[in-house]
Amino acid sequence: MKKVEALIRHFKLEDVKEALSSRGVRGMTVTEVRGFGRQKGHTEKYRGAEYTVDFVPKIKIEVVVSDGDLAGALEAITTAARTGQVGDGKIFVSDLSAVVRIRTGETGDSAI
Amino acid sequence: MKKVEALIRHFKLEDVKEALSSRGVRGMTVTEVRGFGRQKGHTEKYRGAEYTVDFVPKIKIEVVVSDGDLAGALEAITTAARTGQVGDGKIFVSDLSAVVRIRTGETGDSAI
Amino acid sequence: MKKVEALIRHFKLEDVKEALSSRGVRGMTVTEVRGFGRQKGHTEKYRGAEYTVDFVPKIKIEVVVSDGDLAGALEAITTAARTGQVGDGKIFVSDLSAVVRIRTGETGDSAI
Amino acid sequence: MRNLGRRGVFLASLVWAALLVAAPVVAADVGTAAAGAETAAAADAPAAPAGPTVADLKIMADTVWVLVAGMLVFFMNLGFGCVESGFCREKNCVNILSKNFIVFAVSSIGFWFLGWGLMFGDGSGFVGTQGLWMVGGADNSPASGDAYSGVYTAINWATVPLWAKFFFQLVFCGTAATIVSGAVAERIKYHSFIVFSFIMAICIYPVVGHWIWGGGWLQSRGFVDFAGSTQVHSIGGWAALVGIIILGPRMGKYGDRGKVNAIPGHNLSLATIGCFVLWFGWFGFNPGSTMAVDPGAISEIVVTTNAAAAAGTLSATLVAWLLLGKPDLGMTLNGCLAGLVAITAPCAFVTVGASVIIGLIAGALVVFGVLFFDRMRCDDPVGATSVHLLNGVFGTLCVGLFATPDRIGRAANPEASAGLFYGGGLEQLITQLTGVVACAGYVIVTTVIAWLVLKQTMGIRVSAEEESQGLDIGEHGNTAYPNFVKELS
Amino acid sequence: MRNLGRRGVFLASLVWAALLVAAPVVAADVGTAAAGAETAAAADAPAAPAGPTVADLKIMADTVWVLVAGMLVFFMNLGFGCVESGFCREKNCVNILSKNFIVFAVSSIGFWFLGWGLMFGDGSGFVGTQGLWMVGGADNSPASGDAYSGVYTAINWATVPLWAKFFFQLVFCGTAATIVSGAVAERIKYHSFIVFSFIMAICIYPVVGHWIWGGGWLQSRGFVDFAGSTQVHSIGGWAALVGIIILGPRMGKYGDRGKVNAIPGHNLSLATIGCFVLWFGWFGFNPGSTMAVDPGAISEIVVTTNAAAAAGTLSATLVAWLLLGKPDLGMTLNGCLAGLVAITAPCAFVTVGASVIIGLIAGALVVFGVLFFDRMRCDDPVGATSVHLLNGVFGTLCVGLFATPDRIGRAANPEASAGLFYGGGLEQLITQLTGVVACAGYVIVTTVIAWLVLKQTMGIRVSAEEESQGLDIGEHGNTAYPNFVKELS
Amino acid sequence: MRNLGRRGVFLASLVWAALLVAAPVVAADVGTAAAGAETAAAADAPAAPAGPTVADLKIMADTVWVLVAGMLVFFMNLGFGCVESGFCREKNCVNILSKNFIVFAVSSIGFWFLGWGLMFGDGSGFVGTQGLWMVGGADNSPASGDAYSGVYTAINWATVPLWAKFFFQLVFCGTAATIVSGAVAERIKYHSFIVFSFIMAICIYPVVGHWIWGGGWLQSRGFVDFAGSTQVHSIGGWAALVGIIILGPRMGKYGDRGKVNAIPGHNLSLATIGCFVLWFGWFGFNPGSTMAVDPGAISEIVVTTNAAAAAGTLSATLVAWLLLGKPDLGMTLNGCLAGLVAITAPCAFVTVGASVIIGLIAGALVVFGVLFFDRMRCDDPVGATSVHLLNGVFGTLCVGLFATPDRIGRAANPEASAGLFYGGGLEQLITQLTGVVACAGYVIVTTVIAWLVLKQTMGIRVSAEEESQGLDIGEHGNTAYPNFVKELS
Ligand SMILES: Nc1ncnc2c1ncn2[C@@H]1O[C@H](COP(=O)(O)OP(=O)(O)O)[C@@H](O)[C@H]1O
Ligand SMILES: Nc1ncnc2c1ncn2[C@@H]1O[C@H](COP(=O)(O)OP(=O)(O)O)[C@@H](O)[C@H]1O
Ligand SMILES: Nc1ncnc2c1ncn2[C@@H]1O[C@H](COP(=O)(O)OP(=O)(O)O)[C@@H](O)[C@H]1O
Repeated sequence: MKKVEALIRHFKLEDVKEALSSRGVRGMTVTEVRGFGRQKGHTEKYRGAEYTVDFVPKIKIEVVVSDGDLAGALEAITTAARTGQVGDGKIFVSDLSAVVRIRTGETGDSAI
Repeated sequence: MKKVEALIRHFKLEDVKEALSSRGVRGMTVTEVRGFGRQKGHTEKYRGAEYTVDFVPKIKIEVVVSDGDLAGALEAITTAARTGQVGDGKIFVSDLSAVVRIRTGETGDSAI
Repeated sequence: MKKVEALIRHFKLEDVKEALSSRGVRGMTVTEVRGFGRQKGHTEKYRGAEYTVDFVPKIKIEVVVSDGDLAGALEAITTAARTGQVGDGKIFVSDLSAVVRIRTGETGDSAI
Repeated sequence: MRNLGRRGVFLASLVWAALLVAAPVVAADVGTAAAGAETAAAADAPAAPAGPTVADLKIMADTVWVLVAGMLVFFMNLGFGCVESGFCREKNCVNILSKNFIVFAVSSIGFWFLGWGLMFGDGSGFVGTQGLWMVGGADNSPASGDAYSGVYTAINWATVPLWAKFFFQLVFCGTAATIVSGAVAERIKYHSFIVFSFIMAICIYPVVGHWIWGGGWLQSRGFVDFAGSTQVHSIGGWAALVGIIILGPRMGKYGDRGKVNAIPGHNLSLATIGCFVLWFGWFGFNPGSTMAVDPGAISEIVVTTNAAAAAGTLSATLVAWLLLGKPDLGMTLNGCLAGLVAITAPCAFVTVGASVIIGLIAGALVVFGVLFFDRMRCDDPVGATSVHLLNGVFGTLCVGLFATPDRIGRAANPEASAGLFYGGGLEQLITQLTGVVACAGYVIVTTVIAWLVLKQTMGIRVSAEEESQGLDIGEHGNTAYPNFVKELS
Repeated sequence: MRNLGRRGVFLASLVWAALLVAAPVVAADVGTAAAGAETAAAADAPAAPAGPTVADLKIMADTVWVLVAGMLVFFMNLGFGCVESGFCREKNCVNILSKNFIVFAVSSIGFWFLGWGLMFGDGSGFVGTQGLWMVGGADNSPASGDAYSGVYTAINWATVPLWAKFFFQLVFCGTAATIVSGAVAERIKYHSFIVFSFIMAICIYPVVGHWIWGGGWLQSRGFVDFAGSTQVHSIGGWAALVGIIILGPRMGKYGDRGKVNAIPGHNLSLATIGCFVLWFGWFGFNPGSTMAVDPGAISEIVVTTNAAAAAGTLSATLVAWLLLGKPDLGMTLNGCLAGLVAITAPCAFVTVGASVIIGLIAGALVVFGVLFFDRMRCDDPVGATSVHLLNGVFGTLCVGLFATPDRIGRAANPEASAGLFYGGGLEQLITQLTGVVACAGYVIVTTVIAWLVLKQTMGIRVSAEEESQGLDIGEHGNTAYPNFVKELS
Repeated sequence: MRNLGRRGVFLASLVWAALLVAAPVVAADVGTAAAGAETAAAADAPAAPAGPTVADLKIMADTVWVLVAGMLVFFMNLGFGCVESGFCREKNCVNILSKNFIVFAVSSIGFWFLGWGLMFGDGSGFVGTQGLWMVGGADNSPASGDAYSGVYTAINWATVPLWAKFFFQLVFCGTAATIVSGAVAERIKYHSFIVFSFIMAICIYPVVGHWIWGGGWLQSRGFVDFAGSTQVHSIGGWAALVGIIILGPRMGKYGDRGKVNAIPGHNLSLATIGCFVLWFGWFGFNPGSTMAVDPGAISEIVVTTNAAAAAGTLSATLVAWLLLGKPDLGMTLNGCLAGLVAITAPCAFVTVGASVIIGLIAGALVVFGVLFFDRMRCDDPVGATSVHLLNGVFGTLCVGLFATPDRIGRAANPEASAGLFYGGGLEQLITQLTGVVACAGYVIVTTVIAWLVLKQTMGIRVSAEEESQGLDIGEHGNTAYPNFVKELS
């Protein structure tokens, strides 16, 4: 099983969710994060003093898929989250050694 | 060393923490996340327009344990977090190649 | 490629960002988390009833680097985040099997 | 669900139709009655260019004062809304705001419809029986005293028009109902609360009101409650306490072996704003209760009110600091309110020095009260019982302790006498105690019935699941701060 | 950027220099005019120790009342600020707060500079032409009626000093401009909004004001709008509607096939606070519009105002509950405001019973209004059109429906007659309708021109990118709740 | 910890016992004194039915006005609380709210206990020496002028009861102390701040007050400060500045090489609410300072006050826009307050035109002030020095610049003359300057001593660790928005 972590733009979350769902992904976890990268932050003013907000708001999606579904998930995310502008985000894939569904105790692919 | 990531319900955090502590786990990291899965979200109304909140609030716990402690940790979490209702959550386990304690520079199991 | 996850103190974020940048790291992702560990929380009072806040606010940094940059990144973080007091945090390193840049579809080291 | 919807719409249409039919009737009805009531004033209007008389000017001054004071008391609704929502959790915030908003609307309609009549209509010592409906009785206010002719005799001493009297009394009634809101928060069903408030406004508050201010038996015996420590605060407090006990504590509030878990409110800025607003509004509540511009009295009452609030603030802070180790802001705020509640009954009858002492004691009382009620497992999220009930009772008794001989005349009650510490003996104290007990009895009995009937019929407590998820989603389908959606859009 | 900065500073210096040169002139100018206006009052001052006359006392009472009522209306700016920012998203919060804060400053200067003169200066039936600039015309207020000599004849019935009249009228003007703010929120450019507000205060509001309250043609025909359902609310509403249409909806508000997406506001506590403050402020708005302490009238108006607000609250809650399945807090709040807007024109002319009915209808209207405007794809984030426009029109017509024969005299307009339901026939209703249409026409035409000119010149809508990121960063370089930075420092 | 607790409780019992013993004595004491003071008023009460005289009616009107104005000023505490907590970080929010809440309680007790006596008691040109304790001197107010007999002669011109005078003066004293709160925020120890406030209320504010309003030497020389640009604002400002310097800047505020780091406040909605409330409250502050219903004067003062606020708002926004590139909301708010502070001294003496100019200058001043103080490394989280100190001084001087010959009479000070721009020459300007310098000197010296003594004894600054974690947990054991716990329960 693979864990796919994708950092995407806020307003792409809905699209990415749809794209994944349409490929049969039935679960995912979302976190609000801040990203630092090629996309620049912005400068704010507060009572005359300037400060730079380097970290821009991003959404992190974590999806666990069976090895066979990996390619599809990657394509779904890449397509749905792309705008072509700097800051579209990254996808990171890693291996999982075990998955457990708490409710039933099931493990492995059937727990996803 | 293994990283155990568990997605659980908010009100189970205390129980899970206790269960892990009682098995000797001395550290963990918690994040507020939103989950999408079999458990359905709810519909809210705002000035006559309906909108669905698909993502339900969940808690993500990350615990790093030595290989030997893995089984115990898994059991602790599974038992403490279970209600039997849809939405109890998942556990994902992965391998770590290194662990460092920043304060001392220790690495490996002793850094956990 | 390696994923480096570091749990650090809030006020060290700026230093760690600088240290990593100066070593050529061009991206990272930051999350606000709560940590439980040797560093103790504090007790709050609310209308006569006491309650303990066990989880202290921490910052999680995730940085993906090529295998060659790992050592440098670890050193940068360890040095910049250290105060010597309990609660300085941990670093966890894991392997990634794939990285994709959404904007361009690039994969592997060039996507970082 | 769909069927329910359809039935709902049908029901609505019915209600609506009924209203539209009833409406012109009502309007006509009231038209006549009020027209009668207004004739004097209306007749004045053309005469105005010819210049008002000195008597007219007094009426003008008194009316402005009563109305402005009433507005300040109205504004206390905002204060209660902020304090109560600030002291509750985010997941129930919409629910509390909704309750506190609608409760004044409910009181306004209920007190107009029947409450006023029961409270001030001429009748027996127990309840008013004349001019009951829609403030529709004969009345030639602002004529006062001997010149008055009408059915609201008990309040004929005030030289202001009928609607000014009504408005000032209405905002007090609204306050009593609001007190309950905070105490039963985070678990009560929205519609049951609405119905309960209606009952409060229509037949609980006004009956006691008749006894105390409407010429009833307590007033005849010399019971004195200048601005409502009993009439407003302890009544609200008893109703709240009964509600608390019948509802039971919030899930997770009390653990095994007497453990009390803290359930911190979500927003202390909101609570602090609310408390300032209440303090501000109290400057209408107490001095306004003169219902006339008596310069010496209103000036002194402003100062006694303020002094008790200040003393209560300081003493609660100090006691909490010493007792709990840190100066808890929640206790500071409750201390302020405690001082205000305690000075409400005696504000016109005591010296500024005495009001400082009353405030000091009230501030300490409230801290112990919060701890006490928690030990009794009476789960009161905002401390309404400690603030309004405990100090309402204490304040009422203070009249019997601290009233000075020269100031008790302001009660305009020949039976009233000075307090124990000012040479008046125990008499007034005993009268005050009688009043406290009698009102408690009536309110406890009626609210037990009301709550139990509601429990049996529509239910009063939300499901455990809803309570855990928060009432905002369950009862209202809203969230107060929908930040996740927001970020995404 | 740097160049821009330098140019900016240069520009600033210029503006500044101009101001400093102009200033003493202005001051001198005004000094003379106002000195004239003040002579009476100043002359009174030394005489005061000798004791005021009864006539003086009436002026004193009226002045206190008018000023206090005006302050309450001023305070409504806070109410609007809270309601509007609460109903908008966090990312635009600074922008909305800024708009609502500056709009009253702009109105203050604009209405003083020219608006007052156009509105109340003697002149034609269409607009004032005398004493135009800086309230600088001759005026011997508080002398009133026949004793009055000056150029602001239309308002000579009020026995208060000129500046009291000015202040009370100013706060009304400010309110009209504020209404627009909410409707065009989350997409309008800050500086264009400022300019638009200036135009409103200088030449849209005052002209209609002249027709209705300044002795203009509508007033002569017997059109009656006691406290401004048309003058303030529907004018603001029309300007808002035109703005909404020309600006277009917010990105993402409307989907394909008629889909309406919810864009929840970020803070319902704020919105609720705001609504309470508005309700409170309305006690200045309506009863204060007597501009004199007529005890019977102001007392009754306080009660009609309150009754309509309460009824609107209840009816909107009920209708939303039945129609949408849950008692939406946003609808409850809008219902309250709807009741208040609807009672604004008829508040002095109707019975309390009728005001309950007006409120009930208004509360239902606003719920359907919100759904209707959404279906029309008029994107109004705060419901300003449903509240102020729809109910402003409805309230104005209510005078023609519910005014009673004995109360219509309070309009002090010999042409005005009782409403349809009280035996007055259709006459007054038709007059009211004429007024509604005429004002709508004028405001629509002038604001279309204003918005289009602004669109061509400075642009009125922010870029799509800025809209998506939020106007706070784009327009102001601020964020309302900079929590991430905060946590880090 | 446990031991401490036990000791604490012991201490508390002691304090408590002492209080309870002292209390009746105090009460008795005050009882007598106040009873004396009240005899006139109390005696009036029974006579009231016989109808008030014209003189009584003036007292009634004046009393209502003074009390309502005082309540508005009281309400400014909420404004300050919101502005200051909004401009600070979340982690210090409970601390700031606590300080701003308790400071008025402290002032209330302190000013009653001794402050009033020192300020208004008859005595030398430097300080009052009679009727010092607990407002306990002889006084037959509301008798005024020649009819007055008592020991508070300096304020015998006001025809209101003693307690009305006291209340109005008290709320001013409270304001001065509150100003300090914001400037020293985010690093001062809670209990040291409480003690400092007590010192302010008891012996710093009242002494200067004696000079300016209590018949002291500055008043005798013709120094004029209508509503307190110096008496309230610059005094508070100097005390704040001294506090800032002695405390030092917050950790992380200033970097190397003159770098100024922004430390954004946590909630601009709160700050905006606060600023609206202050604007509202100022309508009590300035016009109320007539302490009598002089219709011409109070109407004009309402308008000058409002005009300066509006002009300050606009000019600060514009200057910030040009200077910093964007219209910073924080600067807009500060500009409004700057205009209000600047018009406070001259509000009764200048034309509306002049007040616009004063506001425009004040708004610009405050922007440069904020930048200037930051360059001086005076770390003032809320801009109190720029708003209150800078513009307090500027406003005081404006009397010497803009006062018109016909209005300066309102000062009721025969030595006062018109300003430079209105033909009065330099005389008044020099007097004003003298006053500014003298008050600055006294306040700087006394507060340096006070702060240093506090520093040596109880310490004034929290530990670096506590500062970094936030004062809420360290000082209060609370958090303002405990959202994590909340989510979990
Ligand atoms: N090396 C990295 N490690 C972790 N996260 C990264 C890394 N590089 C980028 N990110 C994340 O991806 C987001 C987008 O990256 P950015 O460089 O701005 O644009 P792009 O993806 O178009 O190259 C960043 O905001 C950050 O959250
Ligand atoms: N494939 C997945 N990848 C990542 N997270 C998942 C996945 N499936 C479920 N989750 C997480 O687990 C939570 C619970 O899953 P859900 O399907 O609702 O119930 P259950 O665990 O009882 O099957 C989800 O809210 C989500 O956070
Ligand atoms: N076993 C663990 N698994 C996951 N996170 C951990 C673990 N141990 C510690 N942490 C994280 O590291 C932080 C610091 O750990 P702590 O034990 O307090 O201090 P130190 O790093 O100095 O030993 C914790 O707050 C927690 O977020």
